[in-house]
Amino acid sequence: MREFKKRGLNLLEEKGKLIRGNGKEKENLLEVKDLKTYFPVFGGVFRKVIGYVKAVDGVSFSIDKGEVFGLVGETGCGKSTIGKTLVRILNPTFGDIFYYDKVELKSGKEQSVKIDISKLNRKELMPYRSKIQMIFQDPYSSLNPRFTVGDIIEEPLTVHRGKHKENKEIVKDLLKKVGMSEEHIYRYPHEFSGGQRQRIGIARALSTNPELIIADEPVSALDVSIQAQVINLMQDLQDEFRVTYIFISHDLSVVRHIAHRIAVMYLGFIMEMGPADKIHNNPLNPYTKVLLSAVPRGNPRKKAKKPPLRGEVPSSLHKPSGCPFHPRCPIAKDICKKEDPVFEEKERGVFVKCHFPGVF
Amino acid sequence: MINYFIRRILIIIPTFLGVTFIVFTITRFAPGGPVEMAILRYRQMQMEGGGGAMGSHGTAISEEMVEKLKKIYGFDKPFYISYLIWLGNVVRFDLGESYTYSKPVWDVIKARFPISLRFGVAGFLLAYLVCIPLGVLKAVKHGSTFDFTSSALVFIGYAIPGWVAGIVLLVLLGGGSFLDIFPLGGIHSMDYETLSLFGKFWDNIYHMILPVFCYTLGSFASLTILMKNSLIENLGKDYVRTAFAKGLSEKTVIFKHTLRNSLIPIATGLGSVFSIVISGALLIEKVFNIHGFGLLGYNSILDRDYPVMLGILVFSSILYMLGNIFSDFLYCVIDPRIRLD
Amino acid sequence: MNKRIKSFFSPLLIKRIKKFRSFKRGYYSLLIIGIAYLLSFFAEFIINDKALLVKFDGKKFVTLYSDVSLKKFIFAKAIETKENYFKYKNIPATDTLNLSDEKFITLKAEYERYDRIKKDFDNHRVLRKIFEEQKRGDWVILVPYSYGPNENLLDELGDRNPPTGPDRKNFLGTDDRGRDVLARLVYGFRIYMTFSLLLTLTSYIIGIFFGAILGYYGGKVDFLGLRFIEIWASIPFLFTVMVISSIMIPNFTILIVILSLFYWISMARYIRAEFLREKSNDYVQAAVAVGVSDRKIILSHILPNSLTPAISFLPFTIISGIAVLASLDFLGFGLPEPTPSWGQLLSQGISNLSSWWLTFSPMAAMFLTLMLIAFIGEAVREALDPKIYSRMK
Amino acid sequence: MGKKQRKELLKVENLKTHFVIEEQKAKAVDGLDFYVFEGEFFGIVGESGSGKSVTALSILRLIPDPPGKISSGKIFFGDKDLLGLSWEDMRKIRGNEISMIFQEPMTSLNPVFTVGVQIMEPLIIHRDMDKREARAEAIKMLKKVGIPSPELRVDDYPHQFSGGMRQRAMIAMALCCNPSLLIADEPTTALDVTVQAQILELMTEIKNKRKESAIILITHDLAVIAETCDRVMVMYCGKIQEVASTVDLFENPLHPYTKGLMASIPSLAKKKKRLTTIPGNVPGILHFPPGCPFHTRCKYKMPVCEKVVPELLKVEKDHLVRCHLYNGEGKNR
Repeated sequence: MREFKKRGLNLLEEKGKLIRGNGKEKENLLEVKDLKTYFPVFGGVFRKVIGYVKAVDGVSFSIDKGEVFGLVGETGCGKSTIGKTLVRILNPTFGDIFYYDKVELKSGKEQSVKIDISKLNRKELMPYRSKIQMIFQDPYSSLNPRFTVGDIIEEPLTVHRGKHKENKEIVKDLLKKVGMSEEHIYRYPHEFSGGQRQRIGIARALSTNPELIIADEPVSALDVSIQAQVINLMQDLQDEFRVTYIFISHDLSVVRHIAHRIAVMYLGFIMEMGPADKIHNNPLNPYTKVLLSAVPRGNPRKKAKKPPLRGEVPSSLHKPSGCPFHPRCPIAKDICKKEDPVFEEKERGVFVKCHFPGVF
Repeated sequence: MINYFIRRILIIIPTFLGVTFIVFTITRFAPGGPVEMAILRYRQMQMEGGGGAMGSHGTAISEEMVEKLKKIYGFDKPFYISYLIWLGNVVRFDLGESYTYSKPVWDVIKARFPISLRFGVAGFLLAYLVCIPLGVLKAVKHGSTFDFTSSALVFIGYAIPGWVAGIVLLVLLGGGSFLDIFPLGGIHSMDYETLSLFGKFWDNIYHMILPVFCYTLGSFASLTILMKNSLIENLGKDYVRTAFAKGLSEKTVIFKHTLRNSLIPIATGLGSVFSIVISGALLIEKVFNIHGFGLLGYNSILDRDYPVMLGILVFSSILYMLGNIFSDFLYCVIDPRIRLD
Repeated sequence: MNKRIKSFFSPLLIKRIKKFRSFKRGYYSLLIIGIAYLLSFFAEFIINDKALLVKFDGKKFVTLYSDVSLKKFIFAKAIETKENYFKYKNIPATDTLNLSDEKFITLKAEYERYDRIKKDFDNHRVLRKIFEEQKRGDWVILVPYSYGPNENLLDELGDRNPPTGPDRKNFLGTDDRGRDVLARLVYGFRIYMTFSLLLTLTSYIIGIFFGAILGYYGGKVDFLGLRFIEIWASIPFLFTVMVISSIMIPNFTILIVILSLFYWISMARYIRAEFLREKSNDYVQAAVAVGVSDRKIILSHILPNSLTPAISFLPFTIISGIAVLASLDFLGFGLPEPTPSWGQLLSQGISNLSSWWLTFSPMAAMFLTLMLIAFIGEAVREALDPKIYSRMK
Repeated sequence: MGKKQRKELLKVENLKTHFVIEEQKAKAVDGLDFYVFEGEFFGIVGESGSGKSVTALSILRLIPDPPGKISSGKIFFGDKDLLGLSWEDMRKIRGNEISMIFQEPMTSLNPVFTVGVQIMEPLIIHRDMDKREARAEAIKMLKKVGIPSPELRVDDYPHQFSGGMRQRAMIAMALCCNPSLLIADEPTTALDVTVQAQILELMTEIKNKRKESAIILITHDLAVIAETCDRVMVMYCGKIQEVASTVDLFENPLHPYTKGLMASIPSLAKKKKRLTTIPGNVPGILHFPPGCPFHTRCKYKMPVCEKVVPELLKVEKDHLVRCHLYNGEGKNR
């Protein structure tokens, strides 16, 4: 209790339980408020900061327990930066990341608390490092080539629980859970295929029994026939371990398949956020629509209709004024050039950042 | 980009201060400095004059005398004050006066500089002229007999430092124990002044052959291997495949597309021509008795001629840093991707 | 279970070692130089002015590394016999000394014998000769080539002035102080190799330490560190070493310290770059996300992965260590006299150009050593960083 | 499409390309037989190690040697056997009659030359243009592939282009000599979906404009094939598994691998609770299974599959499949 006292502590009056749209009681797990992650750009004779790459530029969302939250967008939209900021590999420039946690009071009662993990220092952060885990995109670079599979999966355990004899058993168990065999424990990553390595990565993420897993493009580097295996595995594990996922991907079809809610990002902003079906069937933001229509359908008789989409994603160092999408937007008006639209709830549970939602 | 180079040039200042301060401090606290040397000389003079009747220990040097000497050599003030005075003079391009030559340091250095430059640049150019084609040829003919046999040369380059080769050459060809083809050293023959114009020209070349060979040997191995590896590495790049797919001939692919890319690491080494002229040269200058920059520095250390020593330091460190900047500049010229900030 | 060692000997490394062994030239070079270096520690058994074993007055002395006990024994004996002799000579009872007195003769002979031995006991070759002359059953077992590296042979050269050329006694001749060149070469090898290995070790440790810190932490630490390195690298290195050497007479340790002060820079730069690159790999980020401590990330995650390519520099660093020591010795700023040194021989070579053996022997020794190491270097480089050479054909 | 007999532009017979990896022989392409018609948009689809890229490189004889080698086969382009041509004759075909674009437009362009210079090169060597003409033509090509203000961008270096523009420049370079066959090796894999859509559209447009010439598109993404190609070849472990017209393949896939592949892709259109999967892993290039290479993952596996490599059977007109299921006794399943 004492260690939380310093910073980022909020006691919750209402136990953190909120009533969500469909009337079901849902429990909040994570709440991100106006998160900004900037990277300074140096220049001039004295290498002063002359600007920022605003990778994440004011993003707010919240996640419920047991939910799969999909973050989707093109290269450089800041989706991976959000993931890395949430696990504090990167430090946020501004904003709050509230994590809903329970602590035991002296009286023995459990008390719900809301911790701003963006303000914690290294030591205070440690308990949350075991509660929030990450799965990385590249199954080749994300496993240390000089560690055995066993060592890789065991490392989080030793960091958070110390060295125990049972650790080996846990590791073996995890290997079986992710569909590998326990003999693999003494092998090295390079002896495995991409799909198997990604399973090892998943086992590592599960080892500390986390509540939240941030999966950063977990299937993008895999072969088509392996992608489905890994997606299924992740779904199975969610049922079994009751974890919450933030699923980051550039592939709309994959996100649509696995996620309950989707946030579409562009140039560091969330352009549209809402339930997966809603986003897919009736996107309100023109960018979402454009993105959806660009995805090949996989049906030779019904080829995708290509809406007029101009140019490519601009660099996030020199963002357009007003709405970030206006230079490419098919329905851009004058106001879009001047005013940055507010990200707000346009329908129940659907948040949009657009001056003319649903027009296109 | 301009900002980068302005910054690099500005950084010379603190670096220069740091370097000179370190060396200046060392010289100030070193035993056997010029004051002591002067006292020693004075004693020897007395010994010779006085016939040594009393023995050397007897001649005491008065305190005043020591103070006077200290004043002459500027050792009467704390070292940091002396440093500032010295620095102030350096800024006004006054490097002081040499103890041994009794001439301004600037003049001493000026006289030696062209000599070092001539040998250094000749050796350097020769190295590049030999190593780049050799490296390219070795890469193109990788695995052939030519590659294999020329590797022997490369290993000799690794195994014999240039100055050692110099001594061996002198023994072999310089009239040591065997043939007497080349001069023992120096830069001119004794009768240089009496020679005809062509005679003078040939005399210069004649004296340069062995030393320049040794200079070249110094960077021979690493440069050749660098060139070879760089070219081989670039031959495996995707753009080479594209070039072939366009229907370019192998010659064009290698000499137009790949060579320029693989020269990038080589070019960065060009900047070191500045410092090679100075630091790498000392040993060869000593072997061939060339009174250049390196030998001047060496003798100044032996003689505790601090003004000359520091003067050389000023030059060599500035040239080193300029050389690095020059390397960066070349890097930018060859590789359009590089935008230094 | 040492995890560090286990992780170092991963199958990858074993594969690389196998690959290295497949480059015969480099592999045999490693064997030769390794065995030669190992043997050089037993050089005293082969080339040495000290005897292997001395039997004297029925006692046996092991004199290979130190003949102090023999010396003590001889001196004690010498003093004893001298005392006895003088005591007897000066006995007041007898007015006139009877020169044919048997006891007197024995005592005198004893005294003279020990006095003779005492005078030349340092030179075990002479000692052997004396023993043979005296025919008292004493003997000396010499090593096969019984000239020491620092032993002055002026007496034995007779009227020849050093440097003398190679002959049947001194295979590679003597240097300008009448010392055996072969002995100096062999002991020089030991000193040069040890020096260079230690120099490489210290500069690697310092370089890896600084490089790892700069590369891992980046930002301001990196910026300041780089400025410092820049200043340090701008100091003309040979020049400064000479300045320092001219101030304090350097010994082995001081020279290593001074040289490592400059030698670490290139390693630090290299390791820094490796760390910067390696750090961006996801496995490091994964370790950060899990909360592994910095120390552990640096030591057990990044370092083993960035060290392998650094090893390919090792042979070439050793080469340059040997070359630098030789050049410092050559200039007279290296190891102090009378340390056996190749560079010092070369500097004698240039002052005595007609004594070709003074140049050729150290040159050949250096050439062989450096060449073998270069072969090793070539093989290591090929094994660690294989350059795939392919052509479109 | 056309019922009448079309002319074969490219005919590959029993192509085998091997690689030597760690002293082992990897059969990257193992006995390939296929043809491409004039004016066709032909797709090759497969996962990593299926040999699709090696096939493309073999056609242009751009297999790096060592470690690779085309060990046997014939590749007829028109009436010439490409594998029998001299290096010099082959050179005249590359970039002129057959050209190629690659997956990574960043590394595939030479960083030290301007885009213009690189587009001009094939024009100068194959069309005997002088520099001025070639430059004018290069600008024209850049305009054709949709690069804004090409007069200025022609002097830019590749790194000044965005990913999509680089790929456009690559296409311009490949098309400038008006080749009759364009091979595109994963041209959109490194690009974002929106840019991918643009590039695919550009390629379809090009194909429609140039009736006589063909395009071979290599990709791992079946959906991209559906979007563009007329006919598809599915590869697995260096062998052709199924060849059919795109519509046929998507509506009536025969090979268990093709079926599995299609079922395992999450669809944007219809949401499934769970994806169907192909069990097991894609075999590494050194560990291709004997017999039918897919038998280790196939749910219809029969004993014969482990030993005998099935023939490429003609099941329907223009629909070929390599599977024991369609061979004699298995046919009724």
